[in-house]
Amino acid sequence: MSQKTEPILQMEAIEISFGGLKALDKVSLQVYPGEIMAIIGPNGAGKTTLLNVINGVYTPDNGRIFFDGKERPLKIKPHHVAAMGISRTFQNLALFKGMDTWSNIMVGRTKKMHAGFFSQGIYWGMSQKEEIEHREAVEGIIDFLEIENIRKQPAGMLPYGLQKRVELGRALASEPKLLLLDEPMAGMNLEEKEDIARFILDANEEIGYTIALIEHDMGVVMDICDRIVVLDFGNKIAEGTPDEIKSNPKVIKAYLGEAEGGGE
Amino acid sequence: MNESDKTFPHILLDNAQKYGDRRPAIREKGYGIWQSFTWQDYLDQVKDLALGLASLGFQRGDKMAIIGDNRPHLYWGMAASQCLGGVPVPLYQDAIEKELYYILDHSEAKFALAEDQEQSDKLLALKKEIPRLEYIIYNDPKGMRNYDEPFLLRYSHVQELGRKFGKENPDYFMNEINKGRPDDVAIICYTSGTTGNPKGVMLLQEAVIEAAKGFTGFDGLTEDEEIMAYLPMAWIGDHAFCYAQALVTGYTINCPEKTSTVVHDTREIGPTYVFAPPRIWENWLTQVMIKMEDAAWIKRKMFHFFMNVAGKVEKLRMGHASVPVGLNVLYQLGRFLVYGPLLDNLGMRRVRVAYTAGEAIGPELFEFFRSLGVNLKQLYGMTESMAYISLQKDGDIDPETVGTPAPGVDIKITDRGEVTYKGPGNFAGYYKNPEATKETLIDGYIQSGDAGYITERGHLKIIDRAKDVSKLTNGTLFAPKYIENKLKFSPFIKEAVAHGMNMDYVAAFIDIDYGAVGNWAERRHIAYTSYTDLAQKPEVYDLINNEILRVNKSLSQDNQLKEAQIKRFLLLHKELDPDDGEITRTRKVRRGFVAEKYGALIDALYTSQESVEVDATVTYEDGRTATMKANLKIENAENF
Amino acid sequence: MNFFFEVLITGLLVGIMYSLVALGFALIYKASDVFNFAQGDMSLLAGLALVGFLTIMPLWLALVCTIAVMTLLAYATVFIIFRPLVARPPLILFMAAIGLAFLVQGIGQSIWGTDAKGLNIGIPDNPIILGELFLSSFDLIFGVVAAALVGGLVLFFQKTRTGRALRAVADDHEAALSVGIPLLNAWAVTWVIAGIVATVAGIAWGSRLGVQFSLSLIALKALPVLILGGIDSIPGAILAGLVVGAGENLAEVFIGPYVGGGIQTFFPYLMALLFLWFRPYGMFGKEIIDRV
Amino acid sequence: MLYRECGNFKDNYAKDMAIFPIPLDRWGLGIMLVFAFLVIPFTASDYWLSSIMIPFYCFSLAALGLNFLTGYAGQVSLGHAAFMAVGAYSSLILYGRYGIPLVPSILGGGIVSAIVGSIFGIPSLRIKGFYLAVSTLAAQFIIEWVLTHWKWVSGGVFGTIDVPNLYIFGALLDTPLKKYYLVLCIVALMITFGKNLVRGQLGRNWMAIRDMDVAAEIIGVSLFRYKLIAFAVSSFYAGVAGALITITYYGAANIEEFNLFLSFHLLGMIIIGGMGTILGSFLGAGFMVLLPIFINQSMLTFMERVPSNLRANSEAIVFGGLIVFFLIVEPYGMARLWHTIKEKMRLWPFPY
Repeated sequence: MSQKTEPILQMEAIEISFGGLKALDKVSLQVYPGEIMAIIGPNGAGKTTLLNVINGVYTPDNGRIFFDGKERPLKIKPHHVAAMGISRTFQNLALFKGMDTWSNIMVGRTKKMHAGFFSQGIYWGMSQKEEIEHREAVEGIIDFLEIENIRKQPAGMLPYGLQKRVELGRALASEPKLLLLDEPMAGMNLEEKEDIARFILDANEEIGYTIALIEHDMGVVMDICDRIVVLDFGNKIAEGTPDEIKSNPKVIKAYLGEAEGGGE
Repeated sequence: MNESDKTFPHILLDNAQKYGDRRPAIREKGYGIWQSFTWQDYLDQVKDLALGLASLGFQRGDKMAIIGDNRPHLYWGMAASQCLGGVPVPLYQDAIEKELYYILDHSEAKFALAEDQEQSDKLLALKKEIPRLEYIIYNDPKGMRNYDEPFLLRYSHVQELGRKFGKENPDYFMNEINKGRPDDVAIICYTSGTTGNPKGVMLLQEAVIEAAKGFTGFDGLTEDEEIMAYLPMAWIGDHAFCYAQALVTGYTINCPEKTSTVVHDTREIGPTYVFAPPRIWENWLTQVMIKMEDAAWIKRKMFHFFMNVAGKVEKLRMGHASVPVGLNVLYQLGRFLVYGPLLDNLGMRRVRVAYTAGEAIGPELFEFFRSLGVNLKQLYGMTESMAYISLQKDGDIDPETVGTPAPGVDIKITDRGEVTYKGPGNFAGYYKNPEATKETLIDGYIQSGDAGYITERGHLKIIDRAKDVSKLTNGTLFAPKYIENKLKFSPFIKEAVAHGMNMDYVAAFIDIDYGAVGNWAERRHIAYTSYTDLAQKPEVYDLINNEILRVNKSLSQDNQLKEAQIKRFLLLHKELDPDDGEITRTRKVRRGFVAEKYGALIDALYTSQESVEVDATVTYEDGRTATMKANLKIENAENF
Repeated sequence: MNFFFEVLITGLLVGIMYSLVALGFALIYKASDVFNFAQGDMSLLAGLALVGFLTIMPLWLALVCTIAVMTLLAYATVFIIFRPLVARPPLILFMAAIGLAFLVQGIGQSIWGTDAKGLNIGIPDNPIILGELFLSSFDLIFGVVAAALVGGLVLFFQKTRTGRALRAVADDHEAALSVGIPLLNAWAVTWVIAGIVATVAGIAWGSRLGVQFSLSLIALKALPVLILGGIDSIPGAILAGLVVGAGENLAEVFIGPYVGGGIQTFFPYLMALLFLWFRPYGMFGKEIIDRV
Repeated sequence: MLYRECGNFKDNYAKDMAIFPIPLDRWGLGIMLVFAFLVIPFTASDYWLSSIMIPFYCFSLAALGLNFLTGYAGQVSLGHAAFMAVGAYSSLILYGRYGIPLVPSILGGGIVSAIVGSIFGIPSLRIKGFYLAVSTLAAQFIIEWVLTHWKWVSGGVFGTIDVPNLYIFGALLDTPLKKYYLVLCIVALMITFGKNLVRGQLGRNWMAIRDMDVAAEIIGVSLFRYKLIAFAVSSFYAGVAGALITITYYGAANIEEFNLFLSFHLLGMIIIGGMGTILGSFLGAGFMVLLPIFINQSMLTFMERVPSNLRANSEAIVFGGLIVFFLIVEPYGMARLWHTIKEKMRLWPFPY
């Protein structure tokens, strides 16, 4: 977490509205290389919208986005964003259910595979070499996430927690410069949460990934994140280290109503 | 160099020269495929590691503790320490800190080789109390990035050091190997023993090599064998089969990916040579039975029909009688429909030789696998003999005995009926324990502690531990283990403890097999919350009672033992657990301990009480303890 | 200019028929997410049944019996085919509807025969002269009937309890379930209504072209209408029907001669495709925002 | 039961990723190939060769094409028969009018079809589901219209081109046997090619789009590119199939053979055979080719007194009924049934 370095992702005054409703109102934020940053906020605060803007799923009405030192057009195809080096997991399970685990992860490497159409059709030369090469990389991820025993099982049949893990694997497979995780621990039990937290930390510390994540479990967020950005009703209300956030009156106020209602 | 002067490092050099990169020495399932290491790889790995150890100050005679699941790197660690004239001391990977402490301290290990973070953590926790332990080397770096202890080194880093050291000292490796003598200690294996502290069995290079040669010559093993390395490395059996014999014969060992994938990985490899203690064979049988119970009605019928056929055929074969044509036709059909596919699923279709050892095996269990067509044989061995005492010859199989003395072994039965033996694999003594050595090794003969006799066919028959064999008050011979093994043939019974020494009748504790009985209960819609709850269900008692009837019936056919039928039994509220000291890590019942701990239960078995309350302490995996209260039913079983 | 209006009005009157068929699609789609490819075959079945019944009974009874057949079909379809398919992907439901189309057509023709039959329920087909325009009385009458049916349906959905319940189901299956509306029954009622709509369409087209296999193809005419209107929009279906009817008639007459004729078969599709490019969800269809 | 997998281990990825990693499957395939290349040609009658086997292979190929698009990439097409027609007409134009050799003409027909297919696939980038289905229906009508109304296409006679004498490498392709081999060779090669495509990155990207298109695009799969490739490959296969069946079976390119109902039948083939599997294309095509024959035979032999109406419509009823049946009971079709049987055999005698 070195604030002095250039941010890998910089968003300036992003605005987007749906049907007159402002989902994001002049939100600016930076993600620095090598950090784990959390985006938190009550439901409907615009967290997922923010990720969708980063991914190019939504085109913001206003603002500027810089990635990896270059300005990026606001309207952009999501797969071009992926090619720039941003990868992502989803709030609701978004695995390719009809494919097995390793194929799912393999799809994550699609931007790195270049064998031509005919080469693939005859499965000779470059295509075979490439398949094997990337299979090796995928096996590395399978080993990293400890999902060896489900390697060849259809993803749709896996229990929820494992599906989330495979999804993380799929995102890691592209070796992204920035990894976006949308509620990676939603709906998990304590043990599964601990596992995922460990993988996130390992990915950050051992492999050196930059990670921005949305998460509701404050305990986990405070434990593993270097920096936190708080959104409320489409506005950024706070930003800082976990300790700063904990004592920020605005954050406490935004969360108080929720906390009394039993959280999310 | 003279054959008989060779040590394992020499044999490794020979293999590397003979097979080079042409034959795999070790495979390890990893990253989805079987990563293969040739004999040349084996040597290179060992060399780099050995030189690395040398650069860290490993001296001749130093001990290196080795702990972890079966991994090529750990086998290489054994070879590397032997290259430097050191002694590997393998440890059980599931041992708790207290046990590890004793062995690490007693063996004076200077180096420790750990598989991964889990094992390293255990060693690190003990490091403060064992200052003699200088370096801990770990193989799998996962999760180790935040460890900055200077004495904690990564395996590949040590090899790096070794390559550098090798460049500076090009002859060092060969010189050290050539300093090796056949009477060097090759390994110290700690036996868990059913009483007292573990004892360090010192085995010399020549003993280990000769025993291995004895084995491979006996069964005509070749370099083409495939074997699974999945049993604890600290167990003498694994050392004999996956290290010693593999080096001597040049065959390939295969390390499964994880403990949980052994079954699957075994099926892939299809080993030709299998070695397992009875409890593993039992597990396999239980798996077969559970799955068949879930099969469709017609498949189940077919299975039982053909198993019946196979049983008949096997009885005839064992008695060297000819099989009638009709039965043979059925057997061949069964081979296509049942035995073949079953063995294929178990990964045993290619098995040429299979051994069971470490414990007596129930005859029914033994015959089950033989009748399927597995060449399963019994061998009798001990750590003190490099697992080499007696073996069953092909075509001379008797389920009740452990075969004839192995080549070069002399067996004598003492007046008290104890088996003693002298053979090439005999040990050199217990490490730092001359008294125990003196007690065990008398005139070159090892006192086995087992009661047994030689049958008229010349086979050795083991009855039980000598100290356990006793009589009932009516004078009937009481051999608890014999009865227990019969009980354990049932897929529903995991462990059993028979009582009867100087008593009027035989009574038993039964440990149900949680998996098998749980499955059985679920299919009958019997709800249960825990092991204890399940064990106390009346339906489960009925189930087990049936199994006991079967055993009683079988006992009633033996003139010597028919008075020793089980009269009363109870189902224990917990599984006997090595962590609680009730059984050893090799799952032998520690009778004295059990008798003491469950005295009240035993007493109740010899009254007419219908139940007994128990107040038991259990140790959790993290070391915490808790007390539970349970009311255990006692039931009577019919005798024949 | 008069000629133009004649063509236009003829087109519009045909268009009302399209609207009718498209309405059947839209109703079922809205209620059960099924893109009912069998809508045309239902019209065929209704026509076949009516012709069959007319040979042995008076018109009113034949109509009652025909509607009974359609009701039976609706219930059988919902409870035999679509009940096991609840919650399957829309693509699967669509394919099931294709299967249903073959079934309905095969069964209908097995019972009442494959040969073309005339259908005359006594509606005169005389030329009517309105000012300087020549129109068919038959077309006009059916135009009025169709318009009345459409109006009736709108009232039914707006004003009656059942209608409102059906709309609730259409809007949110789960919410409807939670307030106690049995989903499958609601579907079945919708299918019955679609069956009645199909019957009217079947009579209209059958009287004109004869009751025969090609009647089932009017469904294909209705598809571009649906696209233009938006699959799930009832007003869209009505409006688009008119646009398509008028458009194809005008195109055939004014453009056809220059390109070789016969463009009526695909001109509506071309219109729909062009339109789709600019509005992927039709005139009134709901835009679906991809949520991830 | 028959499977013997013990000892079949892989020590490198090339072996692990082979097309048929299980030895018995390789044997099975070998036997099938021997059957197709050596046994059938010399035992089957000319009627069987030309009226059953050839259409079976051609429809398999067309169904496979549709399967790429629908079963793998998840895009429906109701205009696939028209793409077959494009292949048929254009290959005959290439061969008959421009004198291009036979095999290149056939492939050329496929390429023209692929281009046309891609054009009609463009809407798939904007629209989904039924909207897309309807727009492919437009392809069917527009292509039908073009082929019947543009004189240039048929060279005078509306909508029909007769197949001239066919020469391949100078030899006259006259007997059913020779035609059988031509079809079989092309089909076998294209099936292999297709199998490799679907088990590689292209196939994975298609399935990703099918299963969750938004996620696929965010992960890096270009929907534009892969949907268009799906349309192109799919139409190419359909086009070649159309060309082959025309020159070896129909004898003339006639739009009537490629009407909307064939499009539905192709869809039915992959539903009944199995969506998203190569095998399913064969099973479905085989089923659809044999079904009418089977129905006719059984009606004639067993049920003399079946009403003629029912006889005429039984095919539609059985076809429609089976589509519904498979969708309800086994949405992945006969191929999945086969797969289930295979898995049972592998586990035999265990249930799991």
